[in-house]
Amino acid sequence: MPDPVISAQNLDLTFQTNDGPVHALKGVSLDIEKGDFVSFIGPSGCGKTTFLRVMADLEQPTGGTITVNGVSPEEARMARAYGYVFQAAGLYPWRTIGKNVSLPLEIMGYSKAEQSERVARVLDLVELAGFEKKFPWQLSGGMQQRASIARALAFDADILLMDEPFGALDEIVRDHLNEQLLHLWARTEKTIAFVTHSIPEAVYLSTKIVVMSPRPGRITDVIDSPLPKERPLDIRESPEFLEVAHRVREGLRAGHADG
Amino acid sequence: MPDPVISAQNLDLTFQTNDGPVHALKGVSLDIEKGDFVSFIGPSGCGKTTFLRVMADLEQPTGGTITVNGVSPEEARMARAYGYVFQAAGLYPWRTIGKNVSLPLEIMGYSKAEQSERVARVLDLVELAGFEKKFPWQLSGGMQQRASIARALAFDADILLMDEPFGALDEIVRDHLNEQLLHLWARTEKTIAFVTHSIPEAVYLSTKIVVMSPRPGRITDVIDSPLPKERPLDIRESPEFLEVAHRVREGLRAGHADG
Amino acid sequence: MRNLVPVLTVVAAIFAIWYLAAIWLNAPWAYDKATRAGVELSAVELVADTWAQDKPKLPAPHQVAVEIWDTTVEKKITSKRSLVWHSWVTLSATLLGFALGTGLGILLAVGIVYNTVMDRSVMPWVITSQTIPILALAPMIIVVLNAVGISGLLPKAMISMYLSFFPVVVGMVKGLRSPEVMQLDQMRTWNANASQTFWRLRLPASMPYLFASLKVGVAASLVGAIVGELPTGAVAGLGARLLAGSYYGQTIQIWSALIMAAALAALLVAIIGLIERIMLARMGMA
Amino acid sequence: MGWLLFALVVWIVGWSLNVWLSRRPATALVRLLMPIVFGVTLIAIWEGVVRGLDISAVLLPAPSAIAARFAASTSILWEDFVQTVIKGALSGYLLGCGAAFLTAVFIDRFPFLRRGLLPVGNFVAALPIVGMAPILVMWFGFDWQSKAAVVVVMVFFPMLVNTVQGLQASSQMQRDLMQTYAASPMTTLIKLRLPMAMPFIFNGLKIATTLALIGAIVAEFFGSPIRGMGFRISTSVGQLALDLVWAEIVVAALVGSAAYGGVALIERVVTFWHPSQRARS
Amino acid sequence: ADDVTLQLKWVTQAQFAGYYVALDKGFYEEEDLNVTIKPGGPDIAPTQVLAGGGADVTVEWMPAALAAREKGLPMVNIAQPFKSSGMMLTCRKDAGVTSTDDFAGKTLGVWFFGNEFPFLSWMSQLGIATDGSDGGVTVLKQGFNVDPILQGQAACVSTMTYNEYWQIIDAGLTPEELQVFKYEDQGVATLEDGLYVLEENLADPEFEDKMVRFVRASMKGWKYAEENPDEAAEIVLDNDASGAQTEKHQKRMMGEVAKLTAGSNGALDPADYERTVASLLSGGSDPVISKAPEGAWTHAITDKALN
Ligand SMILES: Nc1ncnc2c1ncn2[C@@H]1O[C@H](COP(=O)(O)OP(=O)(O)OP(=O)(O)O)[C@@H](O)[C@H]1O
Ligand SMILES: Nc1ncnc2c1ncn2[C@@H]1O[C@H](COP(=O)(O)OP(=O)(O)OP(=O)(O)O)[C@@H](O)[C@H]1O
Ligand SMILES: Cc1ncc(C[n+]2csc(CCO)c2C)c(N)n1
Ligand SMILES: [Mg+2]
Ligand SMILES: [Mg+2]
Repeated sequence: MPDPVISAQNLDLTFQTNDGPVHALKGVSLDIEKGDFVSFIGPSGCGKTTFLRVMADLEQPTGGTITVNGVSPEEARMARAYGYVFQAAGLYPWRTIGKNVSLPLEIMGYSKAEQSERVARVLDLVELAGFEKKFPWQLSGGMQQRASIARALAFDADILLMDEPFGALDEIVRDHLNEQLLHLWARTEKTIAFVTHSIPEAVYLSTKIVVMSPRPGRITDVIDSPLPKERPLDIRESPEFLEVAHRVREGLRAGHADG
Repeated sequence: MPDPVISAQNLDLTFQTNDGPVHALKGVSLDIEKGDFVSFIGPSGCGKTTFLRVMADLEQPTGGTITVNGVSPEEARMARAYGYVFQAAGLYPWRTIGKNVSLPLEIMGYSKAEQSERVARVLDLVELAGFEKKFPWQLSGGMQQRASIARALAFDADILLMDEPFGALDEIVRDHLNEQLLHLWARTEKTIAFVTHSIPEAVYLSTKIVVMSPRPGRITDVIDSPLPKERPLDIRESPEFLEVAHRVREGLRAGHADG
Repeated sequence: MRNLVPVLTVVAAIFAIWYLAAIWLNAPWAYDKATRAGVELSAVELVADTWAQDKPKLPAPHQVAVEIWDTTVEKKITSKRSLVWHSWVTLSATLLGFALGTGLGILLAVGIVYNTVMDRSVMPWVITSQTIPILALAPMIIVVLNAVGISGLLPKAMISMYLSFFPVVVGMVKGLRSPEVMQLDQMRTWNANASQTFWRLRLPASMPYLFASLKVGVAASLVGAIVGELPTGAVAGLGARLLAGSYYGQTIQIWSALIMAAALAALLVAIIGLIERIMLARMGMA
Repeated sequence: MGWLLFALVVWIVGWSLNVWLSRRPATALVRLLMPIVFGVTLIAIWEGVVRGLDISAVLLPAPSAIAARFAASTSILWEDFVQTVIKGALSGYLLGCGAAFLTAVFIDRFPFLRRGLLPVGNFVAALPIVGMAPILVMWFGFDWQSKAAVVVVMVFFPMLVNTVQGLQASSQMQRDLMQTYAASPMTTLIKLRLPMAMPFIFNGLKIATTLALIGAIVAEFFGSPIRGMGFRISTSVGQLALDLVWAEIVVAALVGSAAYGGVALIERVVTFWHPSQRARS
Repeated sequence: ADDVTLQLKWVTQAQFAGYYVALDKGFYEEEDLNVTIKPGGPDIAPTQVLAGGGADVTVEWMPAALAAREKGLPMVNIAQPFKSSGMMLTCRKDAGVTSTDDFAGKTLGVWFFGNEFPFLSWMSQLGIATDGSDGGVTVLKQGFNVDPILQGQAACVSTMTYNEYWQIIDAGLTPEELQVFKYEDQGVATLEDGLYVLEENLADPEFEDKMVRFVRASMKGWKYAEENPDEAAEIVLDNDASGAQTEKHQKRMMGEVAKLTAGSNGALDPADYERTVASLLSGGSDPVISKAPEGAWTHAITDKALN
């Protein structure tokens, strides 16, 4: 078996605040293999975002070790290994969709020609071809979110970190984007770490579901999904699906009860 | 059969905007009986909020008629028939939880003694006893939302209008509040109109589910729930539940396709 | 345009009050003259007199209007008696001071946003600086600058700058800090350097704040330029005009210079508003 | 040369001290200390440069000379303070802010007035105060009343605009909530819109403090009794008593900063609930 | 040509006609001088401008110059084109002032900014308190204009024979309604409008030579102005950048100013100087100067210029 893409050993992270220390992560160990789609689920404030931020070198753990592609998160960041998608689309209102997607490319010094080539390709991938010249506020919330995913895909990051990317969208749009995300993942073979609050979403998308408990944030359960790679939306009404969902819910409820 | 609490006949509502008229409601007719729990579901912008606002006399229909308790919405409002719960908790940050809940009581001229008696009772009801002296921003989102429900319950409004009250909360907290809301409804026998984006939530809570289609907002389906009044959370994995959910989803998808 | 009717109503009300106030304020002098001349004034004569005095306590609107007309349209704009010429003198100092103040304000704001030491130690003094009555200092500033060989437009512009940099600092600090943590983190995940973050994120995000401050700043600049004109020898400019008017008790001249100054300020603010609209529209932010 | 070197050394020491302080945890003490270190450094540099370059005392006195003069003239400074700050600025401030507040509450009830008055108000606010001062001195006499009038004119519009904006700050949803309670406009004002407007009102009050002081001082240039800070500043420049001029400026800066700080403190107590205040505590 | 900068005490008006005439008629040019005239104003302290190096020579009143000298700014009078003082206190008879005995309890308008010294020494000679105590006068810092007397806020205001007095007349009051007290008549006149330079500059022979030529040309200008008052007033008007002066007022002013300059050839009369110093020294509890100054004037320039 190849080395894991992300390997966390016994991670600790304590924030120093005015009200005293906050233990956001405690003894977190997890391996993510290449091509995995890992969902993180857990009650609010349990440290999901923090864990993702540690992976992306946006936060320094206060204990334990973590490697990404075999090197430190900082080196991985310098090597531009990450595409990070935040909860809100976070597009720049003063840039067109095309310009928004090419922003990381500009920063990374791609040539003009390559920029436009890549922008066209990823906008196509998220079905936004033809919207290059629009401004973000001229698009619906779902389209904005797809643009922000396109932005994270524009450069060749191996690892896609997604922090509740669909949290603000309505159920129908969300279903649709979930389907598309799965297709995309299948096509690009990226490794994805995905934070969500929704049990069906986690179960529908993932190859591996990580259930976390509230402060201090700990991993209470890691569930490998028995679902096939090919997942029509109806799969959510299948007994396998409901069983996994049930297990996730139980894990969550147990966490809530302790907290 | 007794007269309906809310009876809308062929309601129309057109907003005049700078970009021309917006048809928010078109030919909407609906009767809500005393003690009903009615959920409204539909894509964003289909007029759910607008319909609720018309019921509460916050918006004037441009056509059709509506009566509440047999009188006009305005008269019903003056008679303080409504408890309105908005999507965001909308508590006043400069008032403690206790003071927030007693705000409508102050306005309606209840005596000090009665105010504190009622505040204590409703805070107990939403399991917030002991938090009277806290400020809203010292509470979690779920607790704030419960306080705002307490505020709507503090005076004896027959009709509870709730506009996506749990939209901003995570799934576990939401499940919990759904359970509590059902208990409360069972105990107080209020009539509830409830807007949501979540199919499971609508199905779990309601005696009647109203599916709406996008602009111009129309009612496309009214589903009477076959579920019993007593509803444990597990009911959501029962076949009846899934069937109703399926029907709602189909209704919604149809709406999306037209729109 | 929705505001046209209300604005006109309010303006009409102001003119009515103005005319009445002119009667009330100028009546004593009319009576004084009449008593010394030993005549009785009828009501009509009184009103006529109060609206036509040479050096009234409060000139009637039409007197001011006539004066403005005479000194703008009727005079060659190169004439020293032309209000247009004086406005131009003041405007040039205003614009220079405004440019300097905006530059200084932005520089300070960048320093404050990027450097904690500056943030914590300089910011309180920026506030204190505005509690110093610059008008009291103006004569000294002019002299001291003169002593180091700076004269002409620049000293006036410096006072203008002192008044206009403050709103720009405050607004730009807010604006440069307006990107959310999330947007900054995003830059970090792309391994963007400080200058890329500044030019591509902080600066564009600060534009609405900048324009709001510029509107306040340009009005402050104009006040600064006018104040700066007093101690430069009251030679030329709206400030000199105000002063000369005040020195010779020419209230009509004072009021016309005042109205001109307010109109100039309104014009400058409107121009900035226009640039803002064009700019933000092109940036897709309006 | 020695003094210039001194100034340079002070600059380096002061800045390094602040750099060191900025790396400490940001306690209240550190937050207080850093601007003080910065200010003391500036003053020491000023002293060094004035002595080093031998700048004439009739152009720019050294801080030590100003301090000596300050200590020796406390009775004059106090008299001027009472005349300008207490009688002129404070009364004008209270009157101007109070009137603006009441006007704001009034025109808020009438959208017609709001739309008509605000653009006109902005135009009037653009009137340069230097021009208003001689007129108001002519109308209200040379004593403190005219200074108060200037202050009223100066603070009125910033306060009005802020208050009107603040009264609009409550969200549609919050106002709708009051509607569902069938609350009267008065009740809505007191229970919702005024508390909501407080951050804006305090913003206006803070801007007004510095304006009030400047207005009262400047108005004294255009005629005054023979006391007052503006009077003293202008006559002392004529007598080349620059040390006294600067002592008055120090008083102005102290009073201005204290007033600003005082209002900010009250703001903190009153708007304790506002996120910008919560973040700080 | 050598550059010379002259700082005036007040705005461009006929009070300074001699210098503008010299400039306009080319008298300075004849002396190979390139003169720049800087107008003054209510906020300009000519002494400070001199100290800051903003001017080589300035028009100033002697009390202010002597006070500056005591403050450590060594100013020296090099010429005195104005022989007598034009300062007066102008009162309204209907306010109850007809003699100096009537001052007690009245409000008097006084110019400050260094111009208050003659007034203060006059009052102390009359034994009238100016600090607001009982039996004294209330002093008001007069603004730029004569409004206080027109509006009855003050019983008297300070005026110059050539300027503010006529503004009162123009405003509608008649000479009969007014009671004037000329400082000359009260024996408290101090020297006005002299030319002052810094002592250290005089040590430089080149500078001295420049001043000699400057004073010579300036006096030529003054005498020309006295003889051709209307033309002089026109020249002043041409030089007024503020565009606020009127022809009528300037011609009248020139006529009055000519009366004050008439008695002087430019050289300071030591007797006038002594009288000024004595008046200032007697300034009561808070005298303008505390000891007789040394070296505050010189005839070195005028001796060379005028012979
Ligand atoms: N910068 C910080 N300083 C102090 N405490 C922090 C900081 N960031 C996060 N925390 C705290 O750490 C804990 C974990 O936060 P985190 O954002 O990772 O939770 P989460 O699981 O993403 O929650 P949510 O579902 O609400 O997004 C929380 O208690 C939070 O308050
Ligand atoms: N005050 C208004 N003026 C003009 N148009 C309005 C106004 N309020 C609502 N609308 C429009 O009316 C339509 C219905 O709005 P409404 O808020 O009722 O939708 P909704 O179903 O509640 O949507 P959501 O799920 O996003 O809350 C929308 O297109 C909206 O843009
Ligand atoms: C603020 C103020 N200060 C001084 C004077 C007095 N002054 C100095 S030079 C001169 C000549 C006038 O024609 C006069 C009057 C004034 N008027 N206003
Ligand atoms: Mg999170
Ligand atoms: Mg809605």
